[in-house]
Amino acid sequence: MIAERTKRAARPSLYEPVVARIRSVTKQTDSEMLFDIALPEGRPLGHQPGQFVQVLVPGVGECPISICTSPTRADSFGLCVRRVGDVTAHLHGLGAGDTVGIRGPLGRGFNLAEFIGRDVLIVAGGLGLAPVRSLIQYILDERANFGRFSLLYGARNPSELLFRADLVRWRERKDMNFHVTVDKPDDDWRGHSGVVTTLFRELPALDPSTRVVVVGPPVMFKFVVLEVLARRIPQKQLYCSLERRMKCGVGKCGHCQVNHVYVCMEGPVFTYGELKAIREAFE
Amino acid sequence: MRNVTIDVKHVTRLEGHGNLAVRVRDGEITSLQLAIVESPRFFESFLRGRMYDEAPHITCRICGICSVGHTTASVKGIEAACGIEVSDQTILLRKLLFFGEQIQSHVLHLYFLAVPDFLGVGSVIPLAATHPDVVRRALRMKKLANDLCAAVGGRHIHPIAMHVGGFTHTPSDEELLGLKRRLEASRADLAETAALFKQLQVPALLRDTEYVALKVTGNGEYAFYDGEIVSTKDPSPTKPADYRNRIVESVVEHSAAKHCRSPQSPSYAVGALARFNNNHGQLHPAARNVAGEVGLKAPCRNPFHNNTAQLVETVHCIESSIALIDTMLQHGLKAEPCVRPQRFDRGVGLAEVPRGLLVHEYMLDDRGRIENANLIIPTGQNLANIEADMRAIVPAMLEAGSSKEEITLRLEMLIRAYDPCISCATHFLDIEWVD
Amino acid sequence: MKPRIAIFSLTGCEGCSLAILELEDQLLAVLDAVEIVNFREGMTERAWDIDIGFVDGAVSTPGDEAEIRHYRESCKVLVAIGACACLGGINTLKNHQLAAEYRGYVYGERAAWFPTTAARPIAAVVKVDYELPGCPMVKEEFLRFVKHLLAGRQFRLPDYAVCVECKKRGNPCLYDRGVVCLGPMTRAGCDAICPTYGSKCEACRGIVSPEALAAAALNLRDQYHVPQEEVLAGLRLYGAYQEEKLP
Amino acid sequence: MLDRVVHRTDLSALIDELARTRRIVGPVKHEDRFFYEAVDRAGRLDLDFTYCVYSPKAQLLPPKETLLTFDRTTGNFTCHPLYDERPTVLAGVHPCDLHAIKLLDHVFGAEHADEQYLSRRRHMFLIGIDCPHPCTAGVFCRDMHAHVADSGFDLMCYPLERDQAGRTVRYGVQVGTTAGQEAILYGRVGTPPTPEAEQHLARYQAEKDRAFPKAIPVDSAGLPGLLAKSYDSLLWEATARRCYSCGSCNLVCPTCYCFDIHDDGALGGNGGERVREWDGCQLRGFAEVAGPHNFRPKPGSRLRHRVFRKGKWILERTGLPGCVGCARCDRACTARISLVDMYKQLAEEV
Ligand SMILES: Cc1cc2nc3c(=O)[nH]c(=O)nc-3n(C[C@H](O)[C@H](O)[C@H](O)COP(=O)(O)OP(=O)(O)OC[C@H]3O[C@@H](n4cnc5c(N)ncnc54)[C@H](O)[C@@H]3O)c2cc1C
Ligand code: SF4
Ligand code: SF4
Ligand code: SF4
Repeated sequence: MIAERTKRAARPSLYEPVVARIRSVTKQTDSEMLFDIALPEGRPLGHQPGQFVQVLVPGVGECPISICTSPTRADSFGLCVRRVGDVTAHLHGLGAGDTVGIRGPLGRGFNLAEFIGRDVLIVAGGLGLAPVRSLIQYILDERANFGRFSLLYGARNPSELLFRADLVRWRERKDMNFHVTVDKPDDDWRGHSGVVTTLFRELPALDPSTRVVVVGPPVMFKFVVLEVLARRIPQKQLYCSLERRMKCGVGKCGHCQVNHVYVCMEGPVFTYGELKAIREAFE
Repeated sequence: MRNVTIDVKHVTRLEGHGNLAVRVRDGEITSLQLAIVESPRFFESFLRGRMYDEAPHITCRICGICSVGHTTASVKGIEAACGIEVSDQTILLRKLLFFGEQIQSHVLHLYFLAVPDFLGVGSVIPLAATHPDVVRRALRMKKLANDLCAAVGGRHIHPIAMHVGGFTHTPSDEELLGLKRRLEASRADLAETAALFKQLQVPALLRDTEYVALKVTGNGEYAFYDGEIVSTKDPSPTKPADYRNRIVESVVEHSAAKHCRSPQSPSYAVGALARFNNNHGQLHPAARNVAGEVGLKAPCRNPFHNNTAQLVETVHCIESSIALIDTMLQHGLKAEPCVRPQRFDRGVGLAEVPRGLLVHEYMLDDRGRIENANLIIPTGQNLANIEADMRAIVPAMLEAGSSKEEITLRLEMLIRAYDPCISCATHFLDIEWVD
Repeated sequence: MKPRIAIFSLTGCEGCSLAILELEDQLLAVLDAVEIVNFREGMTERAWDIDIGFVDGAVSTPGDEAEIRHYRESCKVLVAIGACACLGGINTLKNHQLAAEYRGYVYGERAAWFPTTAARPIAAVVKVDYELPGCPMVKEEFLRFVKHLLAGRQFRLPDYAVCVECKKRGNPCLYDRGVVCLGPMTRAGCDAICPTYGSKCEACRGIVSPEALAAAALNLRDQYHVPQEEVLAGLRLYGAYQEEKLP
Repeated sequence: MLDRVVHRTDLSALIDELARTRRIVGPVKHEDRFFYEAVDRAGRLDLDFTYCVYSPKAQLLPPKETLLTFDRTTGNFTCHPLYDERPTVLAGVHPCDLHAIKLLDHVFGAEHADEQYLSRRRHMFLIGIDCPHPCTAGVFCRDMHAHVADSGFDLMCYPLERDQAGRTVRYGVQVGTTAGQEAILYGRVGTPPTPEAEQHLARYQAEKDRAFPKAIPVDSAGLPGLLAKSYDSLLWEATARRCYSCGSCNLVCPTCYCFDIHDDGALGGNGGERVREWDGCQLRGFAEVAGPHNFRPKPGSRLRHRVFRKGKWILERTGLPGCVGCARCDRACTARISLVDMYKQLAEEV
């Protein structure tokens, strides 16, 4: 395209992805697939729970996807991708053995130091379970380092539940307090129904030092925050994850800027206290 | 074979839509029509009320292939109506743009629309597989012509930079030099094209025809941009403003389209062959050489040789473009503001566009709005003549025992030889097909 | 299997079909990637089992209407190409005159011999899957469209104004010379070709957004003192006129 | 402090000398406007230019560039980044634009360094030209403290003396980098500064100080405070009624660096490229994501976003002003929406 003379520079381009191989693809729902991806030579990704990567399908484009596995697990990492547009649709067309480009890990994940030694409550709605799954796995893998651990998960209907194998395992665990609900149950659904806030009834009283994570669609977010604040949890202990358009993923292209912050740099994880200063986040 | 019925709906490889219908009963042609089914466009109507300087932009939308030609005739007509004298530089640029279109259109017609007939295929597309070098050469020549138009006018289809009174853009010296080099290199392609056409069997048809074209009298150049109306039957020149003395638009019983005749003939022909027949002496020597090589001699009355004349004109246009660019480089081009109108009145603009003589006539009101417009398109002028040719071909071929398919193909080839640009048709009638 | 392509023309100058042939450099690659099965202007063969049909020209006669319905039935994907097919184009100028007047002017007493209707974009008659506007269609955009389709990517028109392309090309702005250009309210994709060649944008690719049109109405009147009828005349040229959307 | 005094022909000779191994880019006049353009010799430049319609941003962050090419074979692919490392001398940069380049350097050089930008930047030799008076009406560079620059250049030229035609004939040159130092020494141009020349410069600077008026009610340090109080002003929505969302203000701005990245695959075959192109926060789709959901759907909120970025957020994030007061945005806006006007109105509101 450009007639300019170009050559390779000594330093690598930040836009050059690592070519990574898909090890397996598992269908989650009609619109979500779980990808297990390995970097060359089994190199670890070196991420923190809550961070994301930029996934490139060459010829189609790139998009940000949260890492949905814990760094404590295996020599690969997971991405749970919902099919909404070009890149995600093409990702869904790929299979084991295919390659994608990976840039990352990017962004600021959960500040684990803040969580260690405390009670943790995670509330996830819909696809929001994907970004927090890395934290869930981390806590379960390092269970002794955390206090009481509760997880509330809501989906619109049973067919939209993600990570079903996990759900079964989590339910069986004695060291966590796990509840799941669906807004619209079908005939086979035996579990809880109703919006996710109704699960708060199942929770024991929260210790004021509890770290709370809320990730899900905006409406759900608002009502869950009300429940949490009503239980006198300080705003700086309440965590959430923002989604915005992203191109570079490293604070340059400007797309993810919300007021003074770049979601890709200061986020995607924010405390509710931080978020309140970002007025546009609520507009 | 005494009874023949030929119906071709939407003759292909034409600009625009045309239907062909021939009825022969007991060896006599009972009806023969080339009907234009192109939707009526009403350009002359909707020009009314628009500002004078919009006319070129509106009328170039009459036809995608000859949009430069329409723009040229239109700016000339409007300028005549406004008392505008454009600069020498503007005229140079216009001519270069005009040559670009002439080359583009002729190459398109020769290679994409005519050659497939001669090589017995339905289109240029299979040629990409069987004759890739031919197709590549055609594309190369077309692209050169396109780039020539783009450098001067911004683009070939509906040029941008050409306005009433001048240009809003001038090509750079680098662009001109680059084009000149490519034009010179294209001589090889021209030679190959001539060689190809020498091999092709051109059907014979001789019929006494009047050929009408513009002519620049004296030692002037081969007429495209300038000139007065002459013909092979009446060589005395007629000024553009008096075009109605030479072109009589009339309604013909059997056809729903307006036909044209001249004071001398019930039908006449315009186009490359008409120009060649009237102006061959003013061709560039290289073009005359090629005419000699392919055996085209004036006066030539075989309409199938219109293609050959196009080839000869392509050579002329390439050589003339090189000369024009030299002049431009010598004098240097500079940005000039467009010349403003002096008055608003009546004006006629004529140009020899690829398919022949084009007439744009405008009447402006005192605020510069268009009150009346009359546009006469080459294809409209040729229609009556095409039909006359067909009336000569059919009996002769029947006599020779040709099949219906052969006759149909020959008639289609004839229509395509005239390169009719039916979408140009500003006032053809849309007729319901009656069997 | 290569997609089977057709190119059709209704009321228009066929410049858009011609623009496809003007892809010269890429034409062979396009012909390699698709199979053209119906293109009256360029070939004799005709087929009616079509994956993607491109149509230039507006619907302006009952005959056009029948044709476009037939095309719609024959094509899996129908693409309007050019201002005429997308906006009605220059043909719509007649819509602003009385039918009796424009017909009589050209055809006199015989006006009644042929039928004509208001010129309309083809989407006014049948469902259109994609539009590639412009007068003529932008051949580079056509190529981008074909590439997207072949790669299974969704094609989107630029949703920003011509000024963006003007800026990227580093053009001097015509407003700076006192020329009122329609670029700020017109959908980009033409690479700002008109301003690049010193001519004002005439909105042949249509209005980019209702907000831009509203802003134009305010700005041209208050900042540039252009009379409303002149703004309308400008927007009518290629059918970008959208009376109902003007504030 | 001056390092050298050169005649205008010396400066040309110096540029031509530099150009033996570099391209030359600088202001060229077209009709009555100046544009940065590549030329073959310094003589084609007009270093007495007023302002360039477009900022030098395009020389460092081109409107469109290929970041990577890729090659796809079944189930596998490889990527090759591309860099533009052509040595270039960018001659004729006013102080405001030098400040803007500093900001770009900071943004692209910070954490996650952008090698495509930096490699171009590293190969660029910058010759600043100081402005004795505002280049045109409406600028507010003084308020943004960007009308003078004491760094960010290889060489800085102060136009000390003019001839009758108004052309600068003598420049006082200040060296900013070792590359600048080497160029001066190697080129052996001009003469060492005399005390007289230093006095000349002092006089020049005093005159310049008087020539640049205050144009907005606050300066760059006061803007964040003013804007903080104006987040909910109705001015944004009111002004934005005229806004076309055409993005011209973004694209001409020397400190607007937002971009889009997209893929362009080849027709047939497995090749293709990832392309970076200018983008702008005023464009409607800037914050739109799949869904489709637009995080900034209203022209008013986009306008506010731009002004806050320019006046507050960039400064707070980087410590460098996000706007240098060149007023290119004001001039480019065909709706005549003006930062200067908005700042004045906001100051009246509070
Ligand atoms: C930090 C972060 C984490 C995410 N994690 C996940 C995840 O774990 N699973 C998942 O399914 N989705 C996730 N998303 C959303 C996902 O990035 C979008 O669904 C995806 O970009 C859509 O791209 P597309 O090409 O398929 O859609 P298109 O609509 O074709 O997108 C066009 C372009 O717009 C941009 N874009 C569109 N939507 C978004 C969006 N929501 N966010 C950012 N850019 C967008 C992209 O650049 C994309 O290339 C995340 C987004 C962010 C910002
Ligand atoms: S010339 Fe027209 S399209 Fe270009 S920037 Fe100016 S207003 Fe916009
Ligand atoms: S915001 Fe306007 S004044 Fe400030 S640097 Fe950008 S273009 Fe110049
Ligand atoms: S240049 Fe003016 S009209 Fe265009 S986006 Fe900027 S403020 Fe709006």
